[in-house]
Amino acid sequence: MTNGLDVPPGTDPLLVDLDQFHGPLDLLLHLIRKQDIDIFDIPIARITQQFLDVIGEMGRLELERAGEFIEMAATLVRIKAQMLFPRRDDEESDDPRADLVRRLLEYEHFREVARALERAERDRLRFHPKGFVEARPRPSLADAPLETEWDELWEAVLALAERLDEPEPSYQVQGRLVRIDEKIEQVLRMLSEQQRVEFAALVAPWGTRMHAVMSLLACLELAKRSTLRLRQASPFAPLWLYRREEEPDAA
Amino acid sequence: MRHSRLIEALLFASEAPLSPADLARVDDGLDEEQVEALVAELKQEYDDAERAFTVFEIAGGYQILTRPEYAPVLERYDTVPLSSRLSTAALETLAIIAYRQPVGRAEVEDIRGVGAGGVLKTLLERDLVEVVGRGEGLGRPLLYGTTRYFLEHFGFRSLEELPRSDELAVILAQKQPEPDAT
Amino acid sequence: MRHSRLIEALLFASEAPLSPADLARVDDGLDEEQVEALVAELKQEYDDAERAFTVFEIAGGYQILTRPEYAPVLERYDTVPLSSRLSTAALETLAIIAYRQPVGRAEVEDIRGVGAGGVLKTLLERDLVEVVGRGEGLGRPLLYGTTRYFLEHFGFRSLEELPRSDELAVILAQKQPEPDAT
Repeated sequence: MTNGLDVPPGTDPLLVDLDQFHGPLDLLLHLIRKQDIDIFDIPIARITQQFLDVIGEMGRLELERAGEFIEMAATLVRIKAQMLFPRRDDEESDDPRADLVRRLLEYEHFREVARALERAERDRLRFHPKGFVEARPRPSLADAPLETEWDELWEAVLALAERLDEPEPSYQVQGRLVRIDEKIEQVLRMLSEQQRVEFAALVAPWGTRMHAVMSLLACLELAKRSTLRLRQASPFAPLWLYRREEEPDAA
Repeated sequence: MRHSRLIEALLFASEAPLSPADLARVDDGLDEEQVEALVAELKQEYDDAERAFTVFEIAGGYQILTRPEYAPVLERYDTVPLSSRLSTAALETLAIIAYRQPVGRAEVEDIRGVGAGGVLKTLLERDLVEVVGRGEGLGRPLLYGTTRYFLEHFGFRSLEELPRSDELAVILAQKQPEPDAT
Repeated sequence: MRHSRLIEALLFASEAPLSPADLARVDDGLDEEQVEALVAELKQEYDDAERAFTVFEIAGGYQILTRPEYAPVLERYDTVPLSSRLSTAALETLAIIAYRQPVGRAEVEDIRGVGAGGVLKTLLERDLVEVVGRGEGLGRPLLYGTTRYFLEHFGFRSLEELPRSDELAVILAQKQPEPDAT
């Protein structure tokens, strides 16, 4: 065998029709999975050579697609070069293959999802809608502007409060456990909508000490993960949370 | 599969009327006369059950269509402006979500004492509420909160500005009923 | 006219699923909960009579469709319209948009490792995805999300029904910021 692969004839992973691949990641995954290679320990020299061999055959590919494959080839060659430098044992995270592995796994996952969608589509097509329908405009709520005003909603709130009025109403929020991951989600959500959020705004809807404490813990956790930055101009001044990438002086 | 149901499926899913000859092709054991009898039977079933649709003979073939008396309703429906006001059910559900977010459907239903599926869909479609996370427990229920559009529409800058008063204590304090409490 | 028959007429004459809110518009005296009960009743009638079609819940609404066991027969008739199926490139792109929405073209291209312009155009034209906003950063890129028709096409009741797998948790977790290694 010219390519030096120890696979039986007839299953040569290089005997592929490039047109059946939906991009360089698809092709790489094919080479890895067909040869039962451990994706976390890719023999990068061998895979690079195989990849180059395959795209060497791709004269008939149109230019745009060729570019995508060549870009991946360049990445592989660069990783291969980096692998030649000795690494210190304690630097696991510096494996030059790490990013490629992440991309491959991510792509493989979505390829699986796409297959599941394909099955769902096939199943759905077994249900047939009415063949003949007269043309009718499709109604949609989005076409009607919402006219409900706040006082209507407020009335509903008050009516609800009255209806729920128990003999011994409790004037404290109680019973509901406050979880730090809920708070983290809340902070992330608010920061996805606004560039900065005042800490007080996080706590205000609930206004209890437990919520305040858990919100603060959530912020500290996110600050540690470098997702946000906390800023307070002076002690007792309002505390602001900034989305990390929005920080003007961030590197 | 019963012949009559094969014919029903074909009449329903076809975009054009089907002649007795077309329909008879569905099974070797069928001839046109049998098809005509089966179609008549189908029509009788629709008429007996007072379905809103029935079988019509059009251009030498059969087709299932809504009865003519529904035409004005269907036409009016297309021109009726969509309701631009929230129903009472929607208002109450929105109130609970606004003040208790993040909150799951089960909790909303417990408070109102009725199902909230349809109302939640309307509020989601209206972009007044959104899924903000998943709760703990069986099936990790979706948790709902109000949207930025909710604040915009009702003129608040943040949830903080929602009015609060002693009367609301109950809404705010209502404990989530324990699943095992009887 | 009975409410149940008005709803039947609407469902029968509609080419897309109708939500409880859509259906409730047909009569002032109807609310969404009543609509849901009436639709359930209608479905029961179809099931009891073993009709070839029944009411299905799809994309947040209801639609009358033939039962799947009739598909092989229906597909033999050229009067029954056939929907075309999506290409692998389109399915992969949709998979990414469905899970990552709102998501920009650059992220889609990064994950698939190929250009997404042509596929996105097709998906937009077929009303499977839509522009849902603009991202931060250079050029404020367009962000895409799936449409209600996306749910219809795949027969999902809501996005919650998207296929899930154990790996998904891993992949989604990676989108979160990495915790400090220290």
